[in-house]
Amino acid sequence: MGEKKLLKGCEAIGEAAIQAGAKAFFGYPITPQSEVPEYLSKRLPEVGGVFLQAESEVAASNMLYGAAGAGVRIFTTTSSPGYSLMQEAVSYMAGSELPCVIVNIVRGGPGLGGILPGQGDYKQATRGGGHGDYRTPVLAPSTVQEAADLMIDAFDIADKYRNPVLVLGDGLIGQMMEPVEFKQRSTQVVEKPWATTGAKGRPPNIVNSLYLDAPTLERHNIKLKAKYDAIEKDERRWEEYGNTGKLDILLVAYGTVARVCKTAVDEMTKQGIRVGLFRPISLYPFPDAELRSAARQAKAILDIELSTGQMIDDVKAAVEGRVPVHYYGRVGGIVCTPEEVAFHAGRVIKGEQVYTIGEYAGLVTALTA
Amino acid sequence: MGEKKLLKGCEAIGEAAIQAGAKAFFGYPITPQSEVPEYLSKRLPEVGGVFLQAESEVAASNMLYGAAGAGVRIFTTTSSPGYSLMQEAVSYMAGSELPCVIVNIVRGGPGLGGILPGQGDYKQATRGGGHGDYRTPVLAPSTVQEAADLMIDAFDIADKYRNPVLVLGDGLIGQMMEPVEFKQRSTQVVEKPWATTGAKGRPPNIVNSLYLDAPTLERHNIKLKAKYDAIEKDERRWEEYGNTGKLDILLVAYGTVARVCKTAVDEMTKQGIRVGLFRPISLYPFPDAELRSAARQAKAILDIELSTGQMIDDVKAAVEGRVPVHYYGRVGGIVCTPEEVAFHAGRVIKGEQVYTIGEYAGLVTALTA
Amino acid sequence: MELVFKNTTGLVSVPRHYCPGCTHGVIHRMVAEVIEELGVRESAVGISPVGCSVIAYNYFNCDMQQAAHGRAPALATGIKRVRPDLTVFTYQGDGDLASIGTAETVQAANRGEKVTVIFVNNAIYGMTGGQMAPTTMPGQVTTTSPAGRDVNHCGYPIRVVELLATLRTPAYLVRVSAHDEVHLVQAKQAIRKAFRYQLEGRCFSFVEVLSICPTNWGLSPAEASQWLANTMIPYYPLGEIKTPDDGPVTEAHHAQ
Amino acid sequence: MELVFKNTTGLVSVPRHYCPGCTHGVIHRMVAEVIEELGVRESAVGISPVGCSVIAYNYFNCDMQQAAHGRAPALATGIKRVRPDLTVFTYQGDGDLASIGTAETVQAANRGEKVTVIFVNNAIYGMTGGQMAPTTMPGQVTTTSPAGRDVNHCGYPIRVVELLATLRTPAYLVRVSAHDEVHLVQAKQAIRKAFRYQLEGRCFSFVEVLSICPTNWGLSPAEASQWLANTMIPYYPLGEIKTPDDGPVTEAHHAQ
Amino acid sequence: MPRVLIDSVLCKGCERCVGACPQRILGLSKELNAKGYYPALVLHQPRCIGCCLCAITCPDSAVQVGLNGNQYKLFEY
Amino acid sequence: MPRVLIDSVLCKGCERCVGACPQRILGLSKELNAKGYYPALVLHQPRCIGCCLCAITCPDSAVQVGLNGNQYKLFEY
Amino acid sequence: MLSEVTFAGFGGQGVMLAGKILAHAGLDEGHEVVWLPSYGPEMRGGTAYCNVVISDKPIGSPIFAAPAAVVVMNRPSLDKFGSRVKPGGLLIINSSLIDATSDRTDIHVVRVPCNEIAQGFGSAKAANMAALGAYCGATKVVTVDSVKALVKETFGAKPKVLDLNYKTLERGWQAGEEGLAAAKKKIK
Amino acid sequence: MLSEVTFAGFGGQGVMLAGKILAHAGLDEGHEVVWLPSYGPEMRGGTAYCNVVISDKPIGSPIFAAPAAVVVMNRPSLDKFGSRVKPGGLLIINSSLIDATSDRTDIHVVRVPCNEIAQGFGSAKAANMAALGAYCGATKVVTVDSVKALVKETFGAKPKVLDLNYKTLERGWQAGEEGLAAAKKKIK
Ligand SMILES: Cc1ncc(C[n+]2csc(CCOP(=O)(O)OP(=O)(O)O)c2C)c(N)n1
Ligand SMILES: Cc1ncc(C[n+]2csc(CCOP(=O)(O)OP(=O)(O)O)c2C)c(N)n1
Ligand code: SF4
Ligand code: SF4
Ligand code: SF4
Ligand code: SF4
Ligand code: SF4
Ligand code: SF4
Ligand SMILES: [Mg+2]
Ligand SMILES: [Mg+2]
Repeated sequence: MGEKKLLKGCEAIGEAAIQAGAKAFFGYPITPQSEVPEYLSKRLPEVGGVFLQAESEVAASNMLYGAAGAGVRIFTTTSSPGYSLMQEAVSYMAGSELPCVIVNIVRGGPGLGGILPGQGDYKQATRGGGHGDYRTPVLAPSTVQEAADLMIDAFDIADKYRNPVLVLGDGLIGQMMEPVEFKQRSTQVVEKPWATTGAKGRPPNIVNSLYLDAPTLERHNIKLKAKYDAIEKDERRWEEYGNTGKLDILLVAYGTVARVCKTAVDEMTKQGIRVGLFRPISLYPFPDAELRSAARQAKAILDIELSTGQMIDDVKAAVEGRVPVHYYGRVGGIVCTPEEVAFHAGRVIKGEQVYTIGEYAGLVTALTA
Repeated sequence: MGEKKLLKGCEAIGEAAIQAGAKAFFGYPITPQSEVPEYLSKRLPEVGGVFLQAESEVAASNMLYGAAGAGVRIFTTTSSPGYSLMQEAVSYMAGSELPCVIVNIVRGGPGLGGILPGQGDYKQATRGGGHGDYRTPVLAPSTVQEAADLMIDAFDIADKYRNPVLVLGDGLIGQMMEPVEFKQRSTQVVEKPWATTGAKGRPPNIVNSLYLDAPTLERHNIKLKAKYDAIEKDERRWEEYGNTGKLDILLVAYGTVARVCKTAVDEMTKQGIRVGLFRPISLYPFPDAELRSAARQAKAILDIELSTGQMIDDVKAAVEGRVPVHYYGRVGGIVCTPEEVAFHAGRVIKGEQVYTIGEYAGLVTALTA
Repeated sequence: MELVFKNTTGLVSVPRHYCPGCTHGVIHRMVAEVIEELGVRESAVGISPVGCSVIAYNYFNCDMQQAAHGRAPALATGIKRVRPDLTVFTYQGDGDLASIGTAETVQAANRGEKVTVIFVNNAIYGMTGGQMAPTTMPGQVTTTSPAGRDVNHCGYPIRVVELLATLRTPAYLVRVSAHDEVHLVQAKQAIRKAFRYQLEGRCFSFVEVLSICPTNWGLSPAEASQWLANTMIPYYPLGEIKTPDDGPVTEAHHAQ
Repeated sequence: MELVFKNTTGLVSVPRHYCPGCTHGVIHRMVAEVIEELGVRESAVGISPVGCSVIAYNYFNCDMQQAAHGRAPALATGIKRVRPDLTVFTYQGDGDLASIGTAETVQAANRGEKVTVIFVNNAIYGMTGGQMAPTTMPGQVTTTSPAGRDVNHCGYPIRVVELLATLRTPAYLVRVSAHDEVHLVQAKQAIRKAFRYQLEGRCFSFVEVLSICPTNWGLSPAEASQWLANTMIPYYPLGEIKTPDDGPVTEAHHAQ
Repeated sequence: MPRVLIDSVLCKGCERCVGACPQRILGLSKELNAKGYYPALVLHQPRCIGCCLCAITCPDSAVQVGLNGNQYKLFEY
Repeated sequence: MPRVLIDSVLCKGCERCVGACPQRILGLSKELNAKGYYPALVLHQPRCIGCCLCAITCPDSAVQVGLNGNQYKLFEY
Repeated sequence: MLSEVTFAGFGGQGVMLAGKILAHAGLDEGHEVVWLPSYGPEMRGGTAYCNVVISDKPIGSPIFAAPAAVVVMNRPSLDKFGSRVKPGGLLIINSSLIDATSDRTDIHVVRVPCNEIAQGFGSAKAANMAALGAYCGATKVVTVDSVKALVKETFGAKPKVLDLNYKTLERGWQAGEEGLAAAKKKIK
Repeated sequence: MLSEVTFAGFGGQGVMLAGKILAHAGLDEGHEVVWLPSYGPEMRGGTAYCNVVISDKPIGSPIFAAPAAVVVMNRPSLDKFGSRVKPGGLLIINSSLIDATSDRTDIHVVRVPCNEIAQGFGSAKAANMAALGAYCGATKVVTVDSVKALVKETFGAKPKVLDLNYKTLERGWQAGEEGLAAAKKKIK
């Protein structure tokens, strides 16, 4: 405690969950997050916890349902295709109001895609890839330390709202080693009188998402909606970096890309450019009011993603057309460099059209040939 | 052909697929779409096709992958939880550029929810519930005849773009009987030189979504993005109903709710209210420019959904803040009535706050008690 | 007057929604009786499936979870692994357990989860209106096999107990029938034994109960019982197929 | 000079990415040789799994599809049902087939899909870096069983061929080994027979091939072969476990 | 003396008890109950041997069996 | 006379062929190939009996066997 | 709008079929029609119902808060739907199984002993035809010939059953016609 | 920024470990550090590499288009990374396995016979320590004591191996120091 250890993101995530009081891990190997189950298969038995490798992500997510329903802090980690297989269970957990934490170390997609970093699961994460009217808070760390911290927060948020919470990283966050400090944090111990722990001295508890009677289901949906409204009000997180006040350009990026942008901001500032970075930490709820106010004095926004443009819809909705929003991104596992970001930001400042990914990489020619 | 038959929506959907040249059906029973497999288990063998009940929606969607890869027109039908289980396969099919048609007869959610009509899967359908940067065109019929027509179009669109296409209905569309006419339609026969039909006289074909090399995957993603751009340009569909020109209010609704709204429009028009309905038929691509122009002369918009508000984001983005957008909806399987729509539209016109679902049903009190 | 057969407190006393004669109700009662008799109602967590028994959570008088279609054994695993002190059982239909839930069933059995699975095999998808199940009999007409199940088209019915019996992990695997009173007496013993094995922490226990679905079979309850006896039992032999005491569990093949 | 052993045209002649000594390569070659020998290369569609052999589509010189993890038998079903004239095979690892793909494997076998499954059992998840598989041996150290597989924690290795052999639907089920030259000669015959059964439209055919993973076992190829022979074969007996000619397929139990 | 108590509100008239009774002393009422079923009746209570098979076989927990005095335990349930 | 042809570019030096050869006439080169492996070599070609076991056992299709003249077929592969 | 009706009863009482025949008849006479069933598990044991709309314009909503007409075949259906009938609307009650009646004075209530009528011609199973007949007789939304043609299509293979259904339909028709006339007098 | 380096080589050549030790040493000396490996199947057979950044400010991107320094242990790594070194940067080549060299004149190229050094002390397996030593010797980004402490933590249990690694490290250090001095003269 208090000591800085050099840990891989995956290990830090596993350790943080233990620090947050997670009692067990059910999960399935997939690159680039297999180091989490590997770490925990050693570590959990040491602290009296349970490590169990599930037969699939479908099973793992339903084991989570069972364990969460039994009232313990529980989590799993996976990567993109694995998270797609969890959609039914996530919808069930949201419907049954079960708290749990799921980490998606996003890779390139769609399909089997690739294993390098990506941010193409943004919409799936923030809109709910499963069926029905539900939402899951999404936290996106951009350092290993923050991954550890947000893991602990994720458990608290999950318990507070009785809802699954998603932590969204990528291969860089998962594989990178950085110094991590586990501050002695009092994680809230939440009473769970609704949990299925045996009907001793009380009427039976039922964990369920089925409501065949329409008015009853409607009431349930309204209750869930009220919860999401509360989350949207109270759980926004963001960081501002670099210059504030009048800006030539405001960069908006999250997770891995935000790190890259910080270096770019430093470099550009040295060159006398008035540039800042707005980094959403909670992707749902999206800190839209905060972005709007940060953008007030910016001439333009450059949204940078490792996707063909998913968060940009939220950015545009946030600034309500008051500032022009440009987009630049790389995909397929390529992480843009600080130089690249500065180059494209420079074009925006000069009023030039931002290159599309394809143009920049000189790819369009190859494709149309 | 040409004759009008009274058919259940589910039967019409099955029959239309056959008319479109679908050779087989792989699917799994789930209310309220089980009549599709039931109908096809009789009908497909009659026309030399194959009906096979899969062991699950996971298997069904992957059977689709195999059959689509082999170059035949193929489809399945399911309902909300089943569609969640298909997310991995849909992402794979988008990644491997395989054409197929999937019908989701949406029910109440999240989780097991209920079996009555719902529209809570709008985001999942239009944003891609699976991982990675992909999209699927989504068509939403509001009559049985239209369900049949759109099924045929869906196959054409799928083949044209080599992409899965979604048809979104609900229990009402699926269970209702209406007269249907199967017009002799020349469905395009598309050559599929990429299909795995045996490497006879040509090099082997590979159906695949894995690209371990980042620049290659990036090129692939750019190619997919170009396809979605083309779809957004060319595949918008919508209907305008009722009055045009200066409007006191413009209703926006799709699918089942749009039918209800038509009746409401008729009633309100009788009462001298200048009211129109804008009905998106393609939910992705969303007909945003068309809605923007339809809304130009409207004082307000009322978005009506069987969800706590999902399409409304698209409506807002479309009108870009030029017209106030209000929302009203019912959930849990309750379908709002024409009277109810007229009542809430009336409040908007009078400048009164639209009731929330909860308020309207007198529910909020019950919940906070 | 003393009640020699009285309604178990293991069930909530509300009318159940099952069709007249449907043996789901009998099986509920037997499971609840065993839970009561073994004194574990207050430590029990049951898991209802998706199927006609989906709302079993309203009937069992103990804590209950409702699982996604086929995933009850995964839920059971999740619960039992974090709370080994609880008595965990699943209650599943044949579509749920033997079709969509194949992987969860096989793998939970193979891991030797210390839970009890009650498997209600009525050779059909009851709730959704009588579609073919993997357990549907050859020739049996269902709404998705209108000409009768054709074994050349989709194979023979799956015998789940026999399938699981090939796994080397110790288990209690038994098949009983709920179609008539005599078989019910045997069924009850099997269910009791299954829960006992769990309570002793011995092994995974699994009770397949052949059950009737008069509604979707299109037969009266009496005819349905006859059909079960004549058609299903010859194909699905009754009895204990495996007990944890079977064969010496040698450690011969340990690696390295 | 005539080549008495020459590289099959069933494989594309490019270097393969497998680790030195990994028997995936040998198994590829045998399958490709059989496809060539039976003259079906131009009607063949192979399906690669997710696992070390994921890019088998770059090696087999026939049409190929790449499946989601565990779903290859579903793809095979989709292809074969709409194009019965094609020769369809899957190539899958043990994590792929015996863990996440359990349901697809069991159900495709039970439906009697007329396809051939090549099941490469190396007792480990190779591609992802050596995690435990359902087929991992008791006591075997892996990255997710650092103290060795504990059968009390997660059960015994699954014997897939024996599991499938309980299904009544006719099938060809055989286990062979790729660890040395003598066993390879037998393996080749089994693979040939499996494809023949498919071509004759007889049944589902399934060849389990025991395979080495020197990298993740932490052994040299020679040591790995020894370990396979000494540890795996006693637990995974070789031979034909079931052929479609086994037992009379009576229609006794047809219902109604 | 055994006494069979049938709850005619819960009973769905499936006749499983009727078939199960070794004494053949159960039958159905001619009156519909509230749910629209003809519930089971004890036709000849005195011949009842208290075996409980009717109760065991009832899916709807509509049958209970009472006893005054002693009774041979006929089988282990 | 049989003749064993080893493709030293494809070979990964796994020594499976070395172990498989009943004549024990295969070994590894002392020179790394381009991929960084010590490829297999035929140490004593004349003793080769053309059994092809080396080729059969090679995972990387690095071995082919040629023949001048006739050869007893030793087994069915 | 020509007609907007809910048929409700136990599963097994044939309300779905009655509604379908009505919708078919409407289609055969050249109108727009929609038939919408209740579905899913609620059908098991509970009440089943269907809505039929016949119109000369494209049909908007087939769901009605207040239907113009309701035909109830059993008591739970009366309880559920009786109060919903639109003022001035029609409520047909199967008096064979329902002792209760509606105390509403703003609608036309017609009591028809459907089971008895059908039983009189041979089997109470045809009670749904009496109900269908009563509705059509009261409203004249379709002709008796159209309905008969469809009854023939449905039961044509079994002459005895066909006859039973024909006769029950006709008697129901008459009861509907007369009943509405009487009710109209009452309401005025 | 104190240091930004890529270590690259075959899987098995210990480049990951070399990078980790460097990062650890940076942390022990109170700096911010990041270690980022290449991962996944590309490691199998292909080249493995890791990036290490040591800085006095929070570290932005650990991915560099043009690293300030690269240490290559085999030929494919030289081919892949040699051209990317930032002008004015440092390229250390394991001359034991790489005959080729870089023809760039805008960077400092230092050739160190890593395998031979290690072999000289008992086993070529410790070649990564020669490389690590060379990099640290040339850049002085961390002290030899910090590195040695970590080498001890890693190999402490086996005194003979520890000794081998110590000695190899030191000789590499010296080679790095001298090599860079020589290279600087060349470049001027
Ligand atoms: C993912 C998913 N797929 C399908 C369904 C629809 N469904 C509900 S119950 C059921 C079958 C139940 O049959 P069985 O398990 O045999 O139970 P029974 O009703 O016969 O007792 C199905 C397919 C669902 N709810 N969820
Ligand atoms: C849905 C999903 N889950 C997990 C993975 C990660 N994954 C890739 S390969 C693999 C295991 C492969 O092991 P096996 O099937 O035994 O093949 P081998 O590599 O041993 O040949 C896993 C878990 C994935 N790609 N997709
Ligand atoms: S449908 Fe079948 S299984 Fe379901 S309650 Fe009715 S009889 Fe029982
Ligand atoms: S990791 Fe194992 S299975 Fe994969 S290629 Fe290497 S040796 Fe073969
Ligand atoms: S207790 Fe036995 S004898 Fe008496 S009524 Fe019941 S079944 Fe018949
Ligand atoms: S078994 Fe029960 S429900 Fe059936 S008739 Fe007898 S008492 Fe009634
Ligand atoms: S052919 Fe036979 S004898 Fe000749 S080298 Fe190969 S294995 Fe040895
Ligand atoms: S078996 Fe093949 S790869 Fe291995 S050493 Fe021999 S020739 Fe080389
Ligand atoms: Mg069933
Ligand atoms: Mg494996």
